[in-house]
Amino acid sequence: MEAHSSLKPLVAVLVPLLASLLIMLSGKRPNIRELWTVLGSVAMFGIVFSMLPSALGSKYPEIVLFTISPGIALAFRADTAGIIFGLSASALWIVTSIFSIGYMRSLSEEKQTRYYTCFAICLSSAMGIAFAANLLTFVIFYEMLTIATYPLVIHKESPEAIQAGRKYLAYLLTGGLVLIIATALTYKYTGTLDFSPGGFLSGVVEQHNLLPLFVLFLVGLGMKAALIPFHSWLPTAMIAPTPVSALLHAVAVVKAGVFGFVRVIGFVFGPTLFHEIGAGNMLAVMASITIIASSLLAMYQNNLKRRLAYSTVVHLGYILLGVALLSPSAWVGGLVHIANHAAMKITLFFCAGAIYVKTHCENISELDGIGRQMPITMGAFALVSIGLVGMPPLNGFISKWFLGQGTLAAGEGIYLIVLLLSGLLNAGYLFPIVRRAFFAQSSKRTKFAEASILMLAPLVLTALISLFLGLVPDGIFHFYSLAGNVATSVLAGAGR
Amino acid sequence: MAQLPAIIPVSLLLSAFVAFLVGTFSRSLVYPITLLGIVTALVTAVMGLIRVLQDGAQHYYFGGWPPPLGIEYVLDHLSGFMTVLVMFIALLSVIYSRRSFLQEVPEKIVPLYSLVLLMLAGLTGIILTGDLFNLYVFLEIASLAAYAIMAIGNDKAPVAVIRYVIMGTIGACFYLLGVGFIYFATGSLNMGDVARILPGIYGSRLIVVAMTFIVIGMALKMALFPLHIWLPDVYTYSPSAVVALIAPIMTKVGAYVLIRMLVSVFLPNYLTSVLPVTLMIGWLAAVGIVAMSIMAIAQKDFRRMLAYSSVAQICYVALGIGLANPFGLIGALLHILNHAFMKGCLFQISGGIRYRAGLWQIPQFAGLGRHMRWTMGAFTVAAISMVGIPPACGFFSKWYLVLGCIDAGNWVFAVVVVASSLLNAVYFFRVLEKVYMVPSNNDSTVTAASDPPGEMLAPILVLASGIIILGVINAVIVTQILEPIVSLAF
Amino acid sequence: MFQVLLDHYPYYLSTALIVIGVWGMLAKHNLMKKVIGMNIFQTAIILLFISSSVKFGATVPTFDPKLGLENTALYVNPLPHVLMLTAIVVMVATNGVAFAILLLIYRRYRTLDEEEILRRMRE
Amino acid sequence: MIAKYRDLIVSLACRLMVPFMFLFGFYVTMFGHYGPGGGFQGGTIMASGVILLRLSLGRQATIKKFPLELGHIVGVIGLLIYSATGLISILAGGEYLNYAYLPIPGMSGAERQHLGILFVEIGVALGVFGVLLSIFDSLTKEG
Repeated sequence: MEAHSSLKPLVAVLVPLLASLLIMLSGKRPNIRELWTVLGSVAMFGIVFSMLPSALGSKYPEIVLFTISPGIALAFRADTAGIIFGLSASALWIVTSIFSIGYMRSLSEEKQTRYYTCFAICLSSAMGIAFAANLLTFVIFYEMLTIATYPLVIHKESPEAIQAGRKYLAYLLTGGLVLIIATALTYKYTGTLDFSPGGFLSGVVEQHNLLPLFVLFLVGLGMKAALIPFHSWLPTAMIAPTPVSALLHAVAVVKAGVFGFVRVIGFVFGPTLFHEIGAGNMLAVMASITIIASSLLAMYQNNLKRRLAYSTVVHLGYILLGVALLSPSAWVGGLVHIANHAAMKITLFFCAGAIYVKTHCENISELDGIGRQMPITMGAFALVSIGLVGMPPLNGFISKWFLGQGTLAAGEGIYLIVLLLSGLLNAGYLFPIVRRAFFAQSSKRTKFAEASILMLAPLVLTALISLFLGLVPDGIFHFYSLAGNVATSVLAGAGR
Repeated sequence: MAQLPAIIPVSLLLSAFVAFLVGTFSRSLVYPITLLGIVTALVTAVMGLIRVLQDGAQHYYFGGWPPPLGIEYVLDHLSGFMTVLVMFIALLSVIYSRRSFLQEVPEKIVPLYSLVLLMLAGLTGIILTGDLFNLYVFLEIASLAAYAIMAIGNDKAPVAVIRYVIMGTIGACFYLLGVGFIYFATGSLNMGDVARILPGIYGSRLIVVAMTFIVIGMALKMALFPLHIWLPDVYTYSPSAVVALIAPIMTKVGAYVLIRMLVSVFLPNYLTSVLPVTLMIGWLAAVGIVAMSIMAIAQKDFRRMLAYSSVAQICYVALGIGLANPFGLIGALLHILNHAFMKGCLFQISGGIRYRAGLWQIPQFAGLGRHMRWTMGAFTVAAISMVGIPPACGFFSKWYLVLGCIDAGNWVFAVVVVASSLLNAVYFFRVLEKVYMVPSNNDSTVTAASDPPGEMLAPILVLASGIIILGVINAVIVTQILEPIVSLAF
Repeated sequence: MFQVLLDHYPYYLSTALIVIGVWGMLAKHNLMKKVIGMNIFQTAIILLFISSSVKFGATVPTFDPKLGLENTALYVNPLPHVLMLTAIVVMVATNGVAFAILLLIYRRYRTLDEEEILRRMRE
Repeated sequence: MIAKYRDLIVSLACRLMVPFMFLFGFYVTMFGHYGPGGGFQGGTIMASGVILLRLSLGRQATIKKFPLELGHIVGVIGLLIYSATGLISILAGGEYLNYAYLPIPGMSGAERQHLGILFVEIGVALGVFGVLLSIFDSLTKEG
């Protein structure tokens, strides 16, 4: 692993922060305010994208700022794993900000300045999480993300929203605090917190101390990753405006939890140690339970966004399963799925948002026949549903293919069955929506048009990205090569 | 330059007398004199701290008599750190206080400011002195001045304060008894001298008794649970600017004395080998953190909520002391600093709300976020810091405390420190929800409210930004100032 | 046994006074009595200090040409006395503040009974 | 609040005693560094003289000779004398209250120390006198 000093990772964190400041200052002029949002997102994407070539060449841009605790510096390093997360989040922020403008204007929501400001801070924290070079930096941004998301969750300011906000805080703050204990404990055992591929715990710590430590990490990160039984805040938080659910609750926040698992397993414990203490099986079993149980739960949801939320929980389970299995292709599958699922799920949420803006319908039972009135929206929805189920030619197929290979490579065929079963279940909760939209007769509804171009374009774009990533898995963003890179560096000599 | 340790308290003392004398003739001159005295002391304190960082501890012999005969003032890392902190907070609070006093108690400005100066002289004296009995005298000077300025409140203030007087006097007398026993055992009152003699007579029962008395006395002064009962009433009923001045620093100085006793008089070795008093402090603090946080949740009165929260936070400091290991002590010292900023900010905000809207009941705060933007922005920062979210400074003191708990292998303490963050979150987010989410019921007091005048807003904002800055630069403070203190002790 | 008691009687007396003082401060309902208890407490501590430095057959610790400086046993240790002088001043000041506050309370509530005052404060 | 005590013997005796109390107070103050005594004690004795007058002759009769502000002002002046003595020795290059540095011409260090302590004692005496008097006055103020 080579590293060279570069300001880029820091800039990636600071750009959205600066954008948030500018947004706050230009709160009175909506056009300028939203210009800053878009500019910020484009700038951030540009910076992250410019780090891609060096990351592919395994030359990581790195910057060490100042010490924040004796022996631990605030440091950023854009390694391959970080680039996967950072790239998917920053690319999708562009489309989400455009969608947000359309969404917020159509609904003429209040307090838009606060909304855009917090959104930008969230993205800044997400970048911090992606590029954190050690566990403490990671924790700091992890906590910031929790707090910055809170105003977005309670954006509606209705009693239910406040209630949801309380639940959100209760879960995520607890998670963060457990994570702090776990971090402190790691620091005590090793005296260092720097991420290094293959882990830094092995050989330093007595074996019997490690499983409790991992359980602490599991609780701390599992809260954010919405692992069952810590998942219930996510459906509740769907009361937030749809763009928030789209970017944060499908990409930035929950993926931060999952990404934390990647960091902890690959860069703190190290695969060998992780397997030896039996944590791999534990996590894999939990992930499987999460996949199956929340697929079943998703079927019972009538509220569209809640159903999508449960679907998110399912797919987070996929990623965790891949990470827990510790075989190279499972890691590739899991990491690629971070990006793939992001592109797909954000499309579905955009569709839900577009429908809500036009019809004010939130429930699936009210969607009869809407496909004929909003053909493009629902077309995208249908296309992406196929991808989520795991069928070609969408990117969902790619990640599932690697995951499946990974289960076999790890010699744990049982998880292949879980994957296949959940594919069926995915179909079971997504296709009925499509069927209703296109084939059921609407009884009462008047004519609706498609949503405005500001909303339509992003969702079509993300659907096309999903398709593109399915056809050319290594195109433009090189997610496949990146994931392969991570898998080889982490699992070198340790893979099963 | 060698005079630095003396100039700090003397300039305050002198300006207290001058302010009083001039105040009898011209009331408007009192405030500038007060400000001048405090700025002089602050500048001297900063210079002193810089000098300590460069050259190490400074010793100053009063009247030219070297110890153990004379009274010695010691400006080392610990006292330099504390004086700068106390004077900085005092400066901001005094700037803040003018408008508030003019509104709440206009006719008592002259004695009020003289007493404030006298109290600050007492506090800096406590911090700087290297003599056990001199410390008692300054402790009482500071306390008496504090009693007097706190009693100038509404009708309920004197009743609250008389309890403080009684509890505080018990505390001071216990301290005096403890000092007496140390004197009987060692024949000296100089801290350095006593620390040299004590290890030879660790077995003596007198020392055990002295230690117990001093710890109990200081626990009373710093309002350590369960000896905190005087505090909530006092903080609730006193004039808001007075509380904004006293709450951040008064109890901290009690904690400082405890740390000073453990670090430079009894030495940690004694605590671990002879009398595990720190463990007792730690457990009391742990119970206190949880109990007082829950009490804070139960309060409707904003000031009272902050008061209970103060007790809980001082228990963090006590917990750090109780851990008696390097990380724990760093956590305690850092929390003294951080909490002074946070509570100073919060009490000033509460005073600002009272100044503009005349409100202190949380349910009436609905909708204030719209009308007092900057104030409430600062409140958000302070609240986030209290909960312990990075990059605000509250996170870092908790981080060191957790490290200390884990070092000590005490899981209960670690869980308490962490879980109490959640309790803090409950009572602060409750207010935040009220302020920002709940629409105002068109109450005229709320809709007419606006940010307090610049003179009051500026200190609030300085403290709020200080909270973030302290969080970012905490490592500098820890490595430059706190680690030398800790390395002396352990 | 009896001799030990006799030898140390000032300590037992001052301990008894301390206990009385604390009891007065904690158990009495009348605020004035609490302050008096505080006084007793402080006085007891002063007595304790002073009695510890009693030295029979010695004189005031100012230089006396007739006694000279050779034999320090002829002078009393001045330190406890000086300290207690300061403590007395502190005590006087504390009393002054306490009485002033009591006056404030009395003018506002017309009573010094703690229960009664607390009852009225709650109203 | 305090009225004249209606007994001739008492008031006369008090009036007779007070000058002597002042004198004794002054003596105790000045003698402080030769024997038992000093500023605290002397100031207290002097203050008790005024308080005795206030109690026996009533507030109204004494307020002309000893006005209510007297306590504050004398007290502060006393404390200022004390602090100034200390400050002068700082300015002259010594430690606070190191009288050997007092800039008094034609004296040896020991003599300066001798004199310096006297200044401080006088300051303390005035301070204690003023403070005790003002405590008494503010406690007996008509409410």
